[in-house]
Amino acid sequence: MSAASNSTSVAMRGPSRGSTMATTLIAAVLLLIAVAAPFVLYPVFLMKVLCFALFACAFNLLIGFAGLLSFGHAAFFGGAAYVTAHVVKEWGWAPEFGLLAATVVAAGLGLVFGLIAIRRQGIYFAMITLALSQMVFFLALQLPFTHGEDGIQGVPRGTLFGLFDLSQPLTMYYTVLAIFVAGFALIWRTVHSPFGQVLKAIRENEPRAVSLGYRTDRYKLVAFVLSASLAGLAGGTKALVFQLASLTDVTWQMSGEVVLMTLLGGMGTLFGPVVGAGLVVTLESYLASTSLPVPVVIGCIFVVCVLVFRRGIVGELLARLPRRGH
Amino acid sequence: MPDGMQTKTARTGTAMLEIADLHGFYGESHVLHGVSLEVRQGEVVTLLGRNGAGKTSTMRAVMGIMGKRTGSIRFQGTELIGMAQHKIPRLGIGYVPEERGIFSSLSVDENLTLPPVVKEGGMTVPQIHDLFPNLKGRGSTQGTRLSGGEQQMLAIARILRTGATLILLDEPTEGLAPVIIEQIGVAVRALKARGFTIVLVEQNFRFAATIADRHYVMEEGHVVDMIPNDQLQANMDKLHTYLGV
Amino acid sequence: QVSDNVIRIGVLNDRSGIYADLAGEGSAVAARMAAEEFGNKVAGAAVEIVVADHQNKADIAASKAREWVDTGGVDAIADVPNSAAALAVQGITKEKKRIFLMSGPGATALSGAQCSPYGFQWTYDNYAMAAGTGRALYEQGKKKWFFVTADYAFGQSLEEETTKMVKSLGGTIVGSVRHPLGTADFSSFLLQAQGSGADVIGLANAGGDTVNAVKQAAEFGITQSGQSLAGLLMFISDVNALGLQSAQGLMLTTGFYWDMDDQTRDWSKKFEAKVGKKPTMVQAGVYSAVKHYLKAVEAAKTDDADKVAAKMRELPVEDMFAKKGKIAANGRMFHDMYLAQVKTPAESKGAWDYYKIVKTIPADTAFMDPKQSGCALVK
Amino acid sequence: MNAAPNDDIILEARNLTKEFKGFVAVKEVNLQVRRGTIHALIGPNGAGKSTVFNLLTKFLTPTRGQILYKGRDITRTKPADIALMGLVRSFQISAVFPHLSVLENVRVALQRPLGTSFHFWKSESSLYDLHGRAQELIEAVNLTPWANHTAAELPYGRKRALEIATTLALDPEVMLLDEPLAGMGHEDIEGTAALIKRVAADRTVLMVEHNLSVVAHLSDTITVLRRGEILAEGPYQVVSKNPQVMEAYMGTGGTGHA
Amino acid sequence: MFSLLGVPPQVLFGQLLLGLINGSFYALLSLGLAVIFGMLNVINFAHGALYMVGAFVAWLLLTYAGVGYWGALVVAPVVVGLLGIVLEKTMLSRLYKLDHLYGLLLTFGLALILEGAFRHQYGVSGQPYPIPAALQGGQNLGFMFLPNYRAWVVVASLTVCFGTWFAIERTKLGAYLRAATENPTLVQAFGINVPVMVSLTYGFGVALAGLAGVLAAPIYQVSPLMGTNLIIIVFAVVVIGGMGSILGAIITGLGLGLLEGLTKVFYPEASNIVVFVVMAIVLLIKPAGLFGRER
Ligand SMILES: Nc1ncnc2c1ncn2[C@@H]1O[C@H](COP(=O)(O)OP(=O)(O)OP(=O)(O)O)[C@@H](O)[C@H]1O
Ligand SMILES: Nc1ncnc2c1ncn2[C@@H]1O[C@H](COP(=O)(O)OP(=O)(O)OP(=O)(O)O)[C@@H](O)[C@H]1O
Ligand SMILES: [Mg+2]
Ligand SMILES: [Mg+2]
Repeated sequence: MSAASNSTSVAMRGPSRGSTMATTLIAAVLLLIAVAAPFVLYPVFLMKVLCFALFACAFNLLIGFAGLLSFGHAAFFGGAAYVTAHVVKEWGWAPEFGLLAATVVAAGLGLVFGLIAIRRQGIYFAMITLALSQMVFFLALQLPFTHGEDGIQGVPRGTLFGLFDLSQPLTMYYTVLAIFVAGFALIWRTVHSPFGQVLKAIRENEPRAVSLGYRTDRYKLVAFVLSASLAGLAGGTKALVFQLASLTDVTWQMSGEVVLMTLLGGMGTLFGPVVGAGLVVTLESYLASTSLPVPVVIGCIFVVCVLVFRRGIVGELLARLPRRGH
Repeated sequence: MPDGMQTKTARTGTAMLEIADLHGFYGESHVLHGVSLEVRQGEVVTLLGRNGAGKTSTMRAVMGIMGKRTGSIRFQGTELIGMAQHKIPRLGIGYVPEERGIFSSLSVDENLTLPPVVKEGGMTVPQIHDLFPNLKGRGSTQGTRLSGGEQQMLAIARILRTGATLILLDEPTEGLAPVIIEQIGVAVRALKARGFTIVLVEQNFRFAATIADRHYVMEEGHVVDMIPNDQLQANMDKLHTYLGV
Repeated sequence: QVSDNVIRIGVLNDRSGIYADLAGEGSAVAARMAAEEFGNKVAGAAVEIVVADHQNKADIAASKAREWVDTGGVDAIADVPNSAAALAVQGITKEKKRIFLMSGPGATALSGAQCSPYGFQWTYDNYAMAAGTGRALYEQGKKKWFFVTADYAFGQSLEEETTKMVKSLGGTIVGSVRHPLGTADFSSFLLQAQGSGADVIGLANAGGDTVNAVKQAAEFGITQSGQSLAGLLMFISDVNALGLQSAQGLMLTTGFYWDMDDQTRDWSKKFEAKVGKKPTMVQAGVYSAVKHYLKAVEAAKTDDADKVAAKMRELPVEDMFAKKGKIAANGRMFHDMYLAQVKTPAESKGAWDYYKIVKTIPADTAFMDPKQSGCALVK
Repeated sequence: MNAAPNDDIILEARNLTKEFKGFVAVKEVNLQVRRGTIHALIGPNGAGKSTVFNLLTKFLTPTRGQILYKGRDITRTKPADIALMGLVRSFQISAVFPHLSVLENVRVALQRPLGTSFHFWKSESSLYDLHGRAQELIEAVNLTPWANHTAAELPYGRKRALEIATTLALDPEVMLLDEPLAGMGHEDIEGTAALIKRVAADRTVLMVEHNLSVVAHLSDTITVLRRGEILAEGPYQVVSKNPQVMEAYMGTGGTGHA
Repeated sequence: MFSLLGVPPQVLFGQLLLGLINGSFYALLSLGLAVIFGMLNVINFAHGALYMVGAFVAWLLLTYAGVGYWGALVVAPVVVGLLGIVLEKTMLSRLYKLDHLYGLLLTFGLALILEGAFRHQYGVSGQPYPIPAALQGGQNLGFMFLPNYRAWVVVASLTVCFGTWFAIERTKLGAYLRAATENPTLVQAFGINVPVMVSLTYGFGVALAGLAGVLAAPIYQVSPLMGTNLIIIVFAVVVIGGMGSILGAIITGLGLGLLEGLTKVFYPEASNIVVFVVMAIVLLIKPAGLFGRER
């Protein structure tokens, strides 16, 4: 039993019910800011942040609420980007179907990964997902349709539902925002659903959940597939935004990056991954024009987070807020 | 009772363990509030008290495996507070933790021989097998595959091997069948006869009464009473109130 | 006539990853050297060089390029090794009408199917490296080839181009083996190559893969046994990394070598003083491309991309990098390439004395005929 | 023992045997638990009680033999599934969900029969209907003042109580308790024993326990195991007089638990 | 001449031999990883980076101190081991009480830093490292040319592997280490200086990586990226062997080297994937790995 409780302590408690109101309020304010943002900030940058934020949120669903660290989420993100890019560019599908295809393929991939990996926990799970995603990487590299290191380029953004011309930056932006909000809402709902409750229980004490009659593997599998699908949706969206799909997004370094985003923002908090993604993307684009070696800086942040800052930014903030309830 | 145990030169009467005004903390929480007690060479002393009274914490404080400690713990005159953790057992103190601490990645034999011998005069493996026949022939079984009671026996046995002169036993009878409890009682008396000094935490004071010289009663992190065993009957009512029976 | 009165050139490349040695900071230095030759001023406007690290990620390259164009007032983007990144930038510069001076990327699509009126592929391309080497070696009498190919689009196309060339000349391919990207141990493949009886083992891979393959070929005594090793995409930085002991005898094609004439030696010395290494062809190419671009701006007296691009095509390229170079309709800059053989340690007279130039490959045979490139700009 | 009418037997083991690499921990055990009784399993250490218990709750697979629950063969059924059939176990070490509140702990068990446990699109508020029942259960184990505390904050004895409440939430027909009193202080033992007695009123309980006085007080039938085999079976008064049992288990008396 | 699936037997022997050589690298690296995992419960993501550091230390010694291969073979592992001890003392040791995942994340960060720093300092193309004079040349085995250096690598790494296995499985040391992983406080209470022991173990584990780095230097380029991809394969090896199993790591390392060698002959495109495929299959059949114990 000590092993079970060990492997769960990574995940932190979500906000208590008492703070749900506050969360709603914060969400509304953030949404307003997001709507106004493209008039102040560079839309492509914002879209990138949103894509990664959704990716990180999807990842967080797994680590933060099911206690499973996947070190292979890049496979879903990057794999789905290829799918969208391919069906939209080569088969001429409409963008909404491109995204749907990405989500479905990622879900399928998630199911396969899940069936293999879900039987182990903790680091075992992390290593297995890592190895499996590495397999996807080699496939992406070697299959002809991905065009090797060139990637799939010049993906047309197309017209959403035949109505919205996505080549307009603002239209694209609001589409991405809508996708993000929908994805985020789904995660929120999941976390606060009957399913989410069982998930938390499993994270807390798996043998006990079994003895209560829950087939825990299935719950974990559903969570995994859900997380993979949303990661896929994020990847597909990114392919549309940048009009390309490339190997970068399937490398294991990308899996590491999403861990960093989540860790930095705060695992197991709803907004943490969003903040983390925003910070990491900003940092990367800032570092691009300096002479600092990017990996070293990222590595240092990792180390600092793990050593002294485990709750992440949002987690720290929540912990400092006066505790209410009880 | 096992034979062949070397007789120690028992100088009953000198102070073996002296604890004075011991305070102990787990992180922020202050759990020991000035424990003071004394154990003389060759004595068997029990710590009684309700759940959470601080019995285990006192033992952990002696072993140095507790966050912060203040006050004084002297073993044969040597101050233990401030001493490196791994040096304390080497002075000749053996500890049997309440959760038994059998290692699942080790076989029974490996568990048995794990603690280094710190003094001469410890029991040999055959003597241990005589004392706890359940352990015989199970040497290659994975430690935690033993039944709960067998694990308890193993936990005690491995300390007897080390030759430690002061043995701290935390709830040695928990989860044991009455016959085995009796057997442990016999073993404790035998150890005492050989000059070992024993401190034990017990919930089961009927058992404690059969082996101990004195009883310290703890409540909320300090010692509230000391009852010599021969006065136990007379103090039964008091004890019942302490223990909430 | 120059927008915001500054000519801003963005050097966008890999500054920390696998292309950092062949491009990286050296490319930025080369661009600055070019600007300095104009006193950092053309057509009355100041010339400014900005740099960024695309970290080998196409999306970072794309967003940086967009940001530069949209908010940074950048008129031209230079270098961009890594063809995924370059293709992404090509799309943006085409849409936003900015000059793109490619020295780093080798994908032929950049002056082929994905060509742009504003995109100029300057230094080399995979066709030139592959077909050029194939032809040159054939002419040296090496007719039987075996390929060790990195198993992805890039490696396959190198193999394909070389094969086409060798076959068209009458040579034969005796075998090939595909290895995954990032293979550390090549002994197994080399053994197969050794057993094949080929004259040349063509390494259709790049970077670390090529370096490891060459190194292990030396270990297994392949070159000593009479077979030639040809690196289909190798840079002087790779040879430097290998050391002559391992690299000796290797054949490769290059667009530039520092020790060709006084001009190259002179420029390379200046470069080395700043960077601490001799320039690679990519870095020298950045210098040449930026210089030509500035010349065109000076001549056109504007930074308007259409006019500058027209001027660039009109003016001959004439500098220490390219003699009598000219730009074809597809954006390919035609200049002579060279077949080089790596010297033995005994032949080498000192640091960076690495190549024997075996043969000059004339510009028109070195590069693909623009008509066959698939570029829509070629009528 | 006389063969009882069949529908009276809710849980039955036939010739149950478990071997561990040549070591026979449980040998040909035939055990019948009658509906509505409290059945205790005692025996010296290493007798095989926990192993029998784990076999019955499917956390181990028998080497040979058969387990019948309400006449159905459940020898190969998965642990989660037997819980669904109404056979629920507790753990020797307290098993709560430490970071959920007491209420949520109980609710997790209550929500299972709703059949919405996979519904990730449904609101948590769909579970609020269960609060009434949860409060009742919490009340039943005297945890009402703690209802909104996280389980980790509870003292040991309360955790055991919570565990029992959670188990009861499933409304099991048979409860299997593994040393439910181990490690408890005197003050908690009595309370918990009373609680077991209370909840056993309309269900069947099978427990492993060393605390003889509690066993004597609670159980209708006692099975004594020794070296993997059944040594004796019957009510306490009978079993405790059995000389073999005295020799193997109770000893000469006097030092047993209070 | 008869042949096997179109491959003459001589060639096959050659390839198997090469596979064994590669396998011995995998074995050495996964052994270090398994020691660290088995004893500390830390997945040492920095293992690949420390392997690289080992190779670099050898190169630096040669270039700046004139210390040759044989000296480096001793000095580099010691340097890497000391570096490991410092990392363990200052960082890893704070994480043991937490979830094991934090160890993985910390070492992931460390790997990024180490690789990034070397990349920044020395570029990515790598540095040449010559084969020591005594081991140059090779033997013609008839079916293949076996460079002396490769033969040496096999002998050296197998010796180290089995020596380590013996020391850990057959001596008291292993029991201490395993016990300390489970319950360090208690082992400490038996009078064993656990923190020092743990530091030394980590130091030893990474010293093995450093040693592998020195052995690799003359074959592969001494490059900051040399450990990056290798480490993932080694992870897979350790998972297949059963995490924490010392013997499992050694045997699986060798076995997969052979398997990979065969794949390179029959279906080279898949030679990088084959390890992962095997992993997936093994996990489906035996979730704890071939030699692993279910925990
Ligand atoms: N690791 C810990 N961290 C924080 N508090 C602790 C820790 N261990 C024990 N405590 C607290 O210290 C107090 C004394 O506990 P201790 O274990 O010494 O009691 P005890 O008398 O041995 O009780 P028991 O009979 O249950 O074993 C209790 O209030 C307990 O909750
Ligand atoms: N997985 C296993 N491998 C080997 N032996 C085992 C295993 N599990 C149990 N045993 C052995 O089977 C016997 C019965 O063990 P069990 O745990 O059932 O005893 P128990 O009656 O519960 O004893 P206790 O009262 O001490 O808990 C013991 O001798 C034990 O060592
Ligand atoms: Mg205690
Ligand atoms: Mg038991």
